[in-house]
Amino acid sequence: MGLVHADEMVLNIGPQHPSTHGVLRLKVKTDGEIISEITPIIGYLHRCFEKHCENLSYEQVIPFTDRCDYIAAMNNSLGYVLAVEKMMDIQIPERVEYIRVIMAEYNRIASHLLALGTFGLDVGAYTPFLYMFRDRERILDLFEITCGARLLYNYMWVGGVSHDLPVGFVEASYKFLDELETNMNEYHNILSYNKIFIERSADIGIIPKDIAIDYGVTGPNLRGSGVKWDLRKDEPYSIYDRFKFNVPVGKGLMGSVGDCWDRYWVRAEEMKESVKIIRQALDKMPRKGDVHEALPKKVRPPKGSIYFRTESPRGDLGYYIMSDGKPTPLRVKMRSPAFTSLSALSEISTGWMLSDVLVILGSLDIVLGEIDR
Amino acid sequence: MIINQKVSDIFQDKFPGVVILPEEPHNDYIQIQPEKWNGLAKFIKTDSELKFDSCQCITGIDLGIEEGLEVRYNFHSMKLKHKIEIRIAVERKRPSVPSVEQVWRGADWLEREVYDMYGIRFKGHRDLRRMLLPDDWKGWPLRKDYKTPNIYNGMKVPKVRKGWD
Amino acid sequence: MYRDFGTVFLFVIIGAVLLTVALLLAKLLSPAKPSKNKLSTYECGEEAEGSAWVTFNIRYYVIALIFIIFDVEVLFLFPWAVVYKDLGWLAFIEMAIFLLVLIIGLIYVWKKGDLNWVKYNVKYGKGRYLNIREKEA
Amino acid sequence: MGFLEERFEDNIITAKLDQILSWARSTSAWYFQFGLACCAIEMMSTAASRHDLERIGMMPRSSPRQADVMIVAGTVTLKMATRVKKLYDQMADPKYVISMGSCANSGGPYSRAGYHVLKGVDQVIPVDVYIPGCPPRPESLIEGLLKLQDKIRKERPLTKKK
Repeated sequence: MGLVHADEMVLNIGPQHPSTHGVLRLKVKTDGEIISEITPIIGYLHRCFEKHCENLSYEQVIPFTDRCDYIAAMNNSLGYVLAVEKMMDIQIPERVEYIRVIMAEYNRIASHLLALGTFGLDVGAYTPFLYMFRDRERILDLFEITCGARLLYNYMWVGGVSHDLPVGFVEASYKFLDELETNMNEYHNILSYNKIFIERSADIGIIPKDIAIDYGVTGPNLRGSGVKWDLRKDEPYSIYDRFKFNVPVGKGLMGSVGDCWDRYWVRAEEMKESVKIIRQALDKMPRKGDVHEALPKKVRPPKGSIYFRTESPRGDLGYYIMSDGKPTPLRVKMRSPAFTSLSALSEISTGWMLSDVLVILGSLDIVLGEIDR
Repeated sequence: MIINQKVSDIFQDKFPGVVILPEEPHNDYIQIQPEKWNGLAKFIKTDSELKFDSCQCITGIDLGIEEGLEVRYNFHSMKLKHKIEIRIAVERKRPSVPSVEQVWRGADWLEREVYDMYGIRFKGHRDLRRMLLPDDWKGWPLRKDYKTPNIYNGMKVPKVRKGWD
Repeated sequence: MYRDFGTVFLFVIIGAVLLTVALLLAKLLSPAKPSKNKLSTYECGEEAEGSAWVTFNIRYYVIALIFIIFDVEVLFLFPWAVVYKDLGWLAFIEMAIFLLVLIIGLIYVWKKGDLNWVKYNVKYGKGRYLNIREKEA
Repeated sequence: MGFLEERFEDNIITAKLDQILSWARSTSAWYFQFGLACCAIEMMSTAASRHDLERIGMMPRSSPRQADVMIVAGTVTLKMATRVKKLYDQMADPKYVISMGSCANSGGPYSRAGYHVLKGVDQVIPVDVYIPGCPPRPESLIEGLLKLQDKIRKERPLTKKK
């Protein structure tokens, strides 16, 4: 049977779409089912973050870094704060370092829970979304009792943190972590090894290793393709070198290495590693110590520039900060991991079916606030 | 930084007269001329000792109303686990830098965003359009001398509503 | 005998009345403000490009045909299932033969591969989604 | 006294057709999933298991044709503003708009140097309820939705407007 060519139609999986995780527009040329060309169009949430940074002082930029990646706000502001501290080389007390790692890892679990829940939604499973949000609410409660906010915290300050851990936080954390571990096995039963989920996500949207590196894809998307690259291990910042945890890498259990299922599996395993890190951090954390001790009177880094990278739940989050001695930064550039992951979308998803492309998009776990800045 | 010395020595003998050594000794970057940047880019990606295969970040910077613009590249090697920063100074009137989009596919969107924000034209870029702002947007927003437009197709863009400050 | 026709007639009358009341009520009570913008095609907030009157892919026609065949098959099962109890073994065997013939049809369609979408030109395909064009070439 | 005389309080049984209609509309206002930024994540966790929105009759719909309430959750940028206007026009009447979060109310934290941010969604579409907060807590979102339900309940769609 020869290949019968139908007319191509241009579809817009537009800015308002349930499965584009925000305001992303995919311009798709398709003959009905198979996609021959796909171009992501972004910029619908460009909120001029970098222009704001040039008019605000160093501390005032922190709430804006929270709002860039609003699902993992702690990790975002942690990256910025560590960069500024490195420029001013402030010594951070031990207790603050441990609190920061605990908060960043908790936010990583919350972000992965949301990512896996909405990925289940994209594939069509509604109940795992509700299970995972139930646990995410528990983590947000822990954030709430520490710094009063649920989603955007302004918790990490240059030189310290805004509030010390409340009484009973450590015990509540231990109790919660045990329950979370049992729930994680529950997720595997309802979603990971579900036949329909495997059929929809295994062998689909394969990102080969060299394509991923060439496009600058980082984080769980890169580890899903089999490259063992995690900034917490390869370029340890703050006190991550004191914790023992391993870096899960995609092995192609259900299909081939680098498919959507592998990226999902890497995120699920990473949550277990984060639980391990939090446990070790809670044990070794010094019980006493003032968190406001090392707060500088005026945050004014010396002339010069720095490029500092941390591991956010979506990948390598880089901050390029250039200061000319004045209280407001000359330039703050945020290297967004989801931005480069999305740039690989058109390469890896030509030729797939329309329904597969939405699964590939869901597995990349993009956040539009961070892409458009 | 050790890597910087090694890289600039390699540059010196392979590409004489390209590298402008940094003034402050401790800084870990290399300033180069824009002309031969394309050939240099292919070289640092394929050379056995350097192997910078991942283009981490391209940053455009406006140094001030009087000074010119600058494009800064941060590269990183997955295999040899080292990184380097390369800077190219560009003057303000007709800023243009050779594009490395064919060398690293990741640089495609990063360059389009720098063009969108600073107006630095990347010669040889196959699809140089605005990345974030709508196509009919006037001006380059992140330049220091940029004035916010008051009207954008029918919608007021007042900087601050009266009585707010 | 006439009583039965009476019930069927009553059934039709009630159906018609309920239908018209529901639609009439909706027409009467709901506000109607049609405007050019409201009636424009919805495409996730964007302007729709190109026209929808394009020659569709032939695959849709094949799959629609297969669906109709098995839909009509189920249609025949309904009246049979209602009076299944007092018809005895003979009806059961007859229906089994009818189903058997259609299952053979299903196997033929499945083997020929008409159930899944044929064309696949996947750049990085592996496993089930190998690039069909490579196989054909 | 007659059998039905003074037997019922002022409840549904003796209401006017207007009241029944607006009561029915208020308790089943389906909201139009219009998540833009951080407020969308708060809207999602409001619709998820702990603060459930289905119990007040609000079901998420992703197409403007089937939605009654458009919750503008997040920053409306200028590039997105024309799309918001288009989607609002495409919604079926009777339609309502909730502007959730200070970004949608007035440009919020991005109003000072945001050259690409629309200073408030009410410049483009009429807004019924404003919900303050950045992002507003799920409880304040539900309180805003209940205020909208009161507003719908007080409407008199069938009587002539003076």
